[in-house]
Amino acid sequence: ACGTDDGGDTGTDTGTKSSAGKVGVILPDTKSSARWATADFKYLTEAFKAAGVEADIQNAEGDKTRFTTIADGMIASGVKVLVIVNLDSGTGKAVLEKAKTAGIATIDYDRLTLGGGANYYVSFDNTEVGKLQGQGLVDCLTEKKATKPVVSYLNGSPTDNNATLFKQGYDSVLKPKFDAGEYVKGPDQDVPDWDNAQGGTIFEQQLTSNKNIAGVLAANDGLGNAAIQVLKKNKLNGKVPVTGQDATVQGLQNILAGDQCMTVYKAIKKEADAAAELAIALAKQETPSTATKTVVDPESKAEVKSVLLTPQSITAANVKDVVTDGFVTKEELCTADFAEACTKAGI
Amino acid sequence: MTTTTETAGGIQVVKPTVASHTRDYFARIRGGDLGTLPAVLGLLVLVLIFGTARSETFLSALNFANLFNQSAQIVFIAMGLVFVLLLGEIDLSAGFASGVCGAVMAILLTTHGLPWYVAIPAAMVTGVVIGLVLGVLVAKLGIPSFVVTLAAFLGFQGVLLTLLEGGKNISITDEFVKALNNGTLSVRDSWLFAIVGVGGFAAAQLLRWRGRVSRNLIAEPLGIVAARIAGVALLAFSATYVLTLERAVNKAITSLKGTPIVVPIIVVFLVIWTFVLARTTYGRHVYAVGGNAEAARRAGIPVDRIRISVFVICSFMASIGGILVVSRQSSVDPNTGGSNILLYSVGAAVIGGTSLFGGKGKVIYAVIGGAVIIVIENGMTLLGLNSGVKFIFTGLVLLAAASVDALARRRAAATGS
Amino acid sequence: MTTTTETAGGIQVVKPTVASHTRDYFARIRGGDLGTLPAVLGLLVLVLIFGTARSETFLSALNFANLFNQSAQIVFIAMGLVFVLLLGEIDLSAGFASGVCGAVMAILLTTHGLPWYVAIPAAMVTGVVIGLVLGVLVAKLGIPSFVVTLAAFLGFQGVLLTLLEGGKNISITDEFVKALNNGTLSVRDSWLFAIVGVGGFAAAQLLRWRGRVSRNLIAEPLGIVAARIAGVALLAFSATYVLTLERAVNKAITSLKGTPIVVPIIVVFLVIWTFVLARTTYGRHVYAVGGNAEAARRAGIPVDRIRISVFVICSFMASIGGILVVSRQSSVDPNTGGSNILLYSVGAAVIGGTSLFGGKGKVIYAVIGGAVIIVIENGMTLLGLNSGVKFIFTGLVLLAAASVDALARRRAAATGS
Amino acid sequence: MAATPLLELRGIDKSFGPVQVLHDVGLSVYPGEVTALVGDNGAGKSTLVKCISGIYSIDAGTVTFEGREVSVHNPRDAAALGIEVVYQDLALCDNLDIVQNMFLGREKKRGIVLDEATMEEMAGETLRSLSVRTVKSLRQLVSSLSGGQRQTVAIAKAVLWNSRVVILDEPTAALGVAQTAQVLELVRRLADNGLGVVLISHNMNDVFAVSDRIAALYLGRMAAEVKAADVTHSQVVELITGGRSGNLGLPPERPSDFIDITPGEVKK
Amino acid sequence: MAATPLLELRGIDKSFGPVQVLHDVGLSVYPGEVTALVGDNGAGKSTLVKCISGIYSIDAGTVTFEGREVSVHNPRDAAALGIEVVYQDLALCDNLDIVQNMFLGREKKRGIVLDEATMEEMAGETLRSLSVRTVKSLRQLVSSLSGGQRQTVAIAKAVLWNSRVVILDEPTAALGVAQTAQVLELVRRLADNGLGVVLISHNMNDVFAVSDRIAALYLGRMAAEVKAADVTHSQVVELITGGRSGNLGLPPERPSDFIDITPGEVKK
Ligand SMILES: Nc1ncnc2c1ncn2[C@@H]1O[C@H](COP(=O)(O)OP(=O)(O)OP(=O)(O)O)[C@@H](O)[C@H]1O
Ligand SMILES: Nc1ncnc2c1ncn2[C@@H]1O[C@H](COP(=O)(O)OP(=O)(O)OP(=O)(O)O)[C@@H](O)[C@H]1O
Ligand SMILES: O[C@@H]1[C@@H](O)[C@H](O)OC[C@H]1O
Ligand SMILES: [Mg+2]
Ligand SMILES: [Mg+2]
Repeated sequence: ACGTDDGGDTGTDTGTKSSAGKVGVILPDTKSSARWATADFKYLTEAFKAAGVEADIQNAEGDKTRFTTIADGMIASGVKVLVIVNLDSGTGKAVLEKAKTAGIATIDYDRLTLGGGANYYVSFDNTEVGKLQGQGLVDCLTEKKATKPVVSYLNGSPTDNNATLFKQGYDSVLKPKFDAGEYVKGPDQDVPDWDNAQGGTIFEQQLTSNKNIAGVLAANDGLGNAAIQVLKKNKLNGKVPVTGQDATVQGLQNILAGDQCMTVYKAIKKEADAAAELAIALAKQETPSTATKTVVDPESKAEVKSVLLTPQSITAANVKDVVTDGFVTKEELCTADFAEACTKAGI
Repeated sequence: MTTTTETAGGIQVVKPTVASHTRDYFARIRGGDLGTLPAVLGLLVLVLIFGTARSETFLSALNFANLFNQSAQIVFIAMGLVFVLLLGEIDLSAGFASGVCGAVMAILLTTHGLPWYVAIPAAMVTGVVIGLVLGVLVAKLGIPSFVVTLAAFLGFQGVLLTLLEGGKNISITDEFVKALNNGTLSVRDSWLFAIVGVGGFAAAQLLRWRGRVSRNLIAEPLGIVAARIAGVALLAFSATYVLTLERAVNKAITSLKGTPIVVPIIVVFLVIWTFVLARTTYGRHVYAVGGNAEAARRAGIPVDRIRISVFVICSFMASIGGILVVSRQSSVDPNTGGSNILLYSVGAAVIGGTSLFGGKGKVIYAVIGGAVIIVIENGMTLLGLNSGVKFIFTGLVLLAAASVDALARRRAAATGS
Repeated sequence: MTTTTETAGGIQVVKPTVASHTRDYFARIRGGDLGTLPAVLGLLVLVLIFGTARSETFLSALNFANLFNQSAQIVFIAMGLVFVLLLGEIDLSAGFASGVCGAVMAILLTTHGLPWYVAIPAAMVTGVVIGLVLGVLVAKLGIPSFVVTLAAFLGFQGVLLTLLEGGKNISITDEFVKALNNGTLSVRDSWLFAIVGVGGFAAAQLLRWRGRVSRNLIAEPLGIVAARIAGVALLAFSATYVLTLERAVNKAITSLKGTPIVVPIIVVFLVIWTFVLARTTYGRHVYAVGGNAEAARRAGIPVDRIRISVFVICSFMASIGGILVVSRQSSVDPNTGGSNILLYSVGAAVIGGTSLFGGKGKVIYAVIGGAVIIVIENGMTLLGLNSGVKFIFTGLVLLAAASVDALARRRAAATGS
Repeated sequence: MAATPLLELRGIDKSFGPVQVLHDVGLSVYPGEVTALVGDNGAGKSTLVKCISGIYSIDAGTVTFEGREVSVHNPRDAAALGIEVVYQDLALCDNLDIVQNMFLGREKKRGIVLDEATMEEMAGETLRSLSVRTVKSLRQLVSSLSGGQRQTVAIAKAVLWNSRVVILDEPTAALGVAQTAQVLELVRRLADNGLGVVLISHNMNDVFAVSDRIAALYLGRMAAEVKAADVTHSQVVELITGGRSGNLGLPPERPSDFIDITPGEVKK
Repeated sequence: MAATPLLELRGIDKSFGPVQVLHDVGLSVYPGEVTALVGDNGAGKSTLVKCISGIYSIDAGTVTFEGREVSVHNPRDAAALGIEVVYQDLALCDNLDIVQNMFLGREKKRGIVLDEATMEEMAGETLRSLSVRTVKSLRQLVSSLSGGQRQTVAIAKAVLWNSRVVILDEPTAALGVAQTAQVLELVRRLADNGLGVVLISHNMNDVFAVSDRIAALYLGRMAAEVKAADVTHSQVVELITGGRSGNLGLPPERPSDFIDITPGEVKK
């Protein structure tokens, strides 16, 4: 089972020496989402390899001290471009400053470092992700013709800035409904570290204290699955819509089984390719042309040149898009249990 | 006035009566020899607090049943840790070991499509092998267990990530495995289990009592034995009564009643390990090594082998904890067994009354301590506080529960025993 | 043949010579009395491994300097933990305590715009107060420190979240604070510091030696004292030499040389606490309580007060660790002091040679153990492995470093001392 | 000798949980005298000592020191009164060396710095006076000392201070011939200097050699307090093993809560 | 008596780090005889015992058991040979009760279950034979026992088994008068049953009362091994304190590595 896949290989120094300098990439963790280790790592590695640029891609395992230590090491080993996904803006900023004094170009990947002043920013719009989740839940509830449904929140980690942004997004869709009395606001709790097991217990307690919960806004697929298991125990799966994010195999399977209402697919390959393209240009000391948009850093009010990609809402109707995109393969998704559902979904 | 009786080799002693026995019991309590009493008291206080704050939900049959499923992983890891702690050692890796074993099971079930009767034993064997390696490093190489298991804590985290190909979640669909920590016994089986359990307990108690009386050894008065059996019966039957009430969230959709399947699983292991510690040579030797390793060595006890064995038991129990948590989540992820699982498990054992310095502890302590921890988690979550406040409250409530214990035990120190 | 000398109250002993002293030293080593030697050996092995694998980067002046900044938090928490461990207690909350203190400083600096000379002392006071509360709960209420500090571990996590209003992070801009764990001394000051440091060490050693000789007490031969001073001087001066080399990545943009400011900070605390433990009544009593609390109590030592004090020292040192990590990250967030910080810090103390059972340990052990941990972290990240493999390797390397120690000490057991 | 006792216990009761170990025990210690406290194994001698020195709290009874009723809650209180004890379970810190143990709790200082040199000198002198011949170094850890050496350190530790009452619980149990003689001489010398000395011993020769008074405990009860000159060897042994000897000792009828657990004797 | 010793040590050396504690020590233990091992505090008696029982490894020398050279690496090996030891530092498990301690490592079982009843009976009988009068219950934890009671438990533990050699390191140090008599009687009885017995004691009366041979250690060297009948009390005391007595003992010229650390004596 151990990965002979790309993701599982040791030695990530890719590519042969070329005129381009070395690129360092720091990913945040493996706990918040499977994407960092399975998708981002893979696509970035491939992109740099294809371009023949040497890249050092590491994961900080959610540890800010280690995040800084990795940055120190990359700077010491002479990278020309540093790409980071910050764990929080504070450490991110410290690292960006250090890189800047060492004359290294910087790119914020996926998460914007507030006040950090990176040269470029590549991401999906995280508030938009939240909006899609909120809207997806509304659609499912409408489809179920729910009247005055109680909606509970299973938010992401209180220490993850993205979780805050996601919440802003879905709140912007759902709060008006609560205020209008169309929906009833149920329990609203954070899940420390995005921990799925804890998420399960928290949701079980939400359900115990509010038996009428009719919709669950779960911040990602892992938490969604945790909620679904509790619903299953109470035979409520499929009856209570649950959201998700990341289009993981688990999430997509839950959608195929009818237990999950939707997930948000972030075409990570595009994000990774865009970041790699930018980084390679910078490493070759060229001026990149892809960053056409700008984002205003809310803290420093500075404009950061950006590549912004749009996330896509996935429901049973368009699961196949994810497969077509190559993000998950048919083999991993359509195992024996799901073969029938796959065919039905046209995969 | 008092009746003496000759026993064991002619040492004369007073024959205890129910009255004298009760008197002695309270004298012991006053003297500070409290056993699990303080932890049980702490538990009662907690139930009172949460029961008042959230009476309809916290005290509902549904929530009562949930407690067992929620506590399974911690209780199993804590039961195993009791053995390690009895030797004054520590196993920081037990949490992630349970994750690794759970992942092994999930991978065999899902990726390799093997049946549960292959996957579950494989997970257990993984636990045993892990324990063997840890134990050998500690006992034979003499590296402090804190360091060995810290290294293992890191290493297993990596193994788990690697098994999950960098961070995927693996879902399981096997109904047998899913039932382990989600399913319930039928109402009939629930009562059967309670009756057999209580009957077994009564038989064991009475046989032991008769054995001592017939050998003319000091035995507890029969009244005390009977009272104890009655207490256990009351507890078991009233719990079974509550658990066999209808507790479905939406009674229109489904019916949910019966003792959670995980209850007999916990009880079986509790009984086995209690028996092993109290009634076998091996258990005796574990206490001896924990109390005074040098004395044990001089008595010819194979100290190294005992040391290795407790790590094996600990990792084995962690593997069962892992199987149960994967069952509950129907999936495994890189954080399974991480977060606070380990600290909570050690905390459970310690709150129950196990000493971190070795030599003192029982398996039941882990169950009671685990109950304290889970009741706090469960109750706090029902209150629906925001994260920061919840953490603070959890800390305070834990402290409160522990102070009941500490204050009760303080008398012990004062009277010098 | 041998010259005897009368000393202290007329007990006659052999006057040691350089030769006999060296002979005894090796006999002690063979006998297993190794002090920090194994940890230092482990460190050398690590440097060798990483130095070979990544010679240009790992052995660069820049990386050498980085090591100090990277280790600051762990080393400070570990130094404080040594005191708690000396009593056989534990402080699981030290990591988050450092986070809370760091947050207090950051909030005062940023949110309230106060100057550093208010914010830093406030953080330290916060540490002291935290320690006081923990200590009183342990010593006066008698709750096991594992439970108290587990509760605090949870509670402080909540306090940190609440201070940071549910998950914000607070950046600091104060240049003084940022310099603490980012800045360097000028080249002149670097040398000055080295010279004053070595001079002070030499003076202390020689004064002590003269004191004993003049009282006609057994003293080490002067040659040994001189050798020790020379060793320290060599170490200090060569380190200073490397640290004053130009190490800027891009020399065109900036220049970077000089001893990191954090080095004198570490050295000052190391010296102070070493002095306190070795040369004051208080230190003596800490060892006594850790070695045999009952004996200490019978000797009239205020055991409770000592117990409280070590928690105060521990949390105080954690507060400095917190200040330094906030300085390094220029920000504080809800996870500052979380993750593996605590386990690593305890690991540092234990790897250095501190016993978890109390009575044995020195502050320098924390520094050496901290160096082991950080060299592993630093070296592993330079290897650029992926997460899973990196965790596994980190565990293995930690184990390897610890086995050097264990194998060296094993002789001790064999010869029975 | 002196009319008023330096230390006087009255009606001391002490239980551990359900087990009562001391029943209404009284004891008087006079200045300038050696009082021998004798009794069978498990009679309660060490428990009584620990009650005096504040290690155990007493359940009932009074302690009078120089005529004043005092309450001793911990060993510090006892030390403050000038009561110094050598415990049977020596209670040394194994992780400290000989000098460190001897000065534990009363370290000599110069400013805030420990004055190791002075302590080492004083420790050496005291040990020499106790005929210690075999310690290799005053800086040896007590964990590596022989049984007798440990006992000597414990004794030396207690006599270094100017105290009013010294209590020694079987101080010579592990000592060699010469060392035993020295300690007995020391005991006598302490009394001659006006201190009140309590000596617990199972060795009747030693008891009669140095003591002025003998107090015999029997199953947790004070059987008799007598002048050493007034009794014989065998009378004391009878008091120890049977609680009475002729008209000395406990009354023949046993108290109602008295349980004889002597093995193999007559059963009721 | 018997011509071949049951247990024989030759040329035993033992150092702790730089400190050599035993120098070329020899000792013979004959079946049916009590060999008294005497010596000053710190002479090395307990160290020698621990070398025999495999607690310490020896640096040089041989151990012969029934004429066969054996190597004893740990206490299990010693027990397998039939060597049973009562250590001076009693080494009991404080967290276990009296019965549990007495049967530690050799529990009686029925099937896989401990046979508590049988063990309790046997423990009671053994204790009774040792004049134990004051233990409240055989299920009392040994941590709550008095010094003498603990020592009795340790002795009882060692004599429960059928062994060939019994070594007792100061077994009566903490015992009362009656108990001491019982233990000495036991020692004699063991020897009369054909066992080899080694008794360490500082009490010359006890030594002469029961022993057939006397071996005197002086500063880690075997000063003399003699028949008890051939020497007097005072000769033995001289051997203990000075290493020689008349033509017995160590030669007057001291070995070159010999350092006299006797306090206050002549300095070179
Ligand atoms: N903590 C305790 N709990 C229960 N019983 C105890 C405790 N401490 C002592 N005892 C019992 O109290 C009795 C008296 O013990 P103590 O140590 O005072 O005897 P002693 O006279 O000093 O005997 P010895 O001569 O053997 O030293 C003993 O029977 C002992 O078992
Ligand atoms: N682990 C050790 N390290 C260093 N020295 C030791 C160690 N163990 C014992 N010694 C020394 O060895 C010598 C012999 O000790 P041992 O315990 O054998 O004496 P002993 O003859 O039994 O004395 P006693 O009559 O006091 O019991 C003593 O001087 C002691 O200090
Ligand atoms: O994709 C999500 C990522 O953006 C967030 O930071 O962590 C959780 C993930 O699910
Ligand atoms: Mg006593
Ligand atoms: Mg000895």
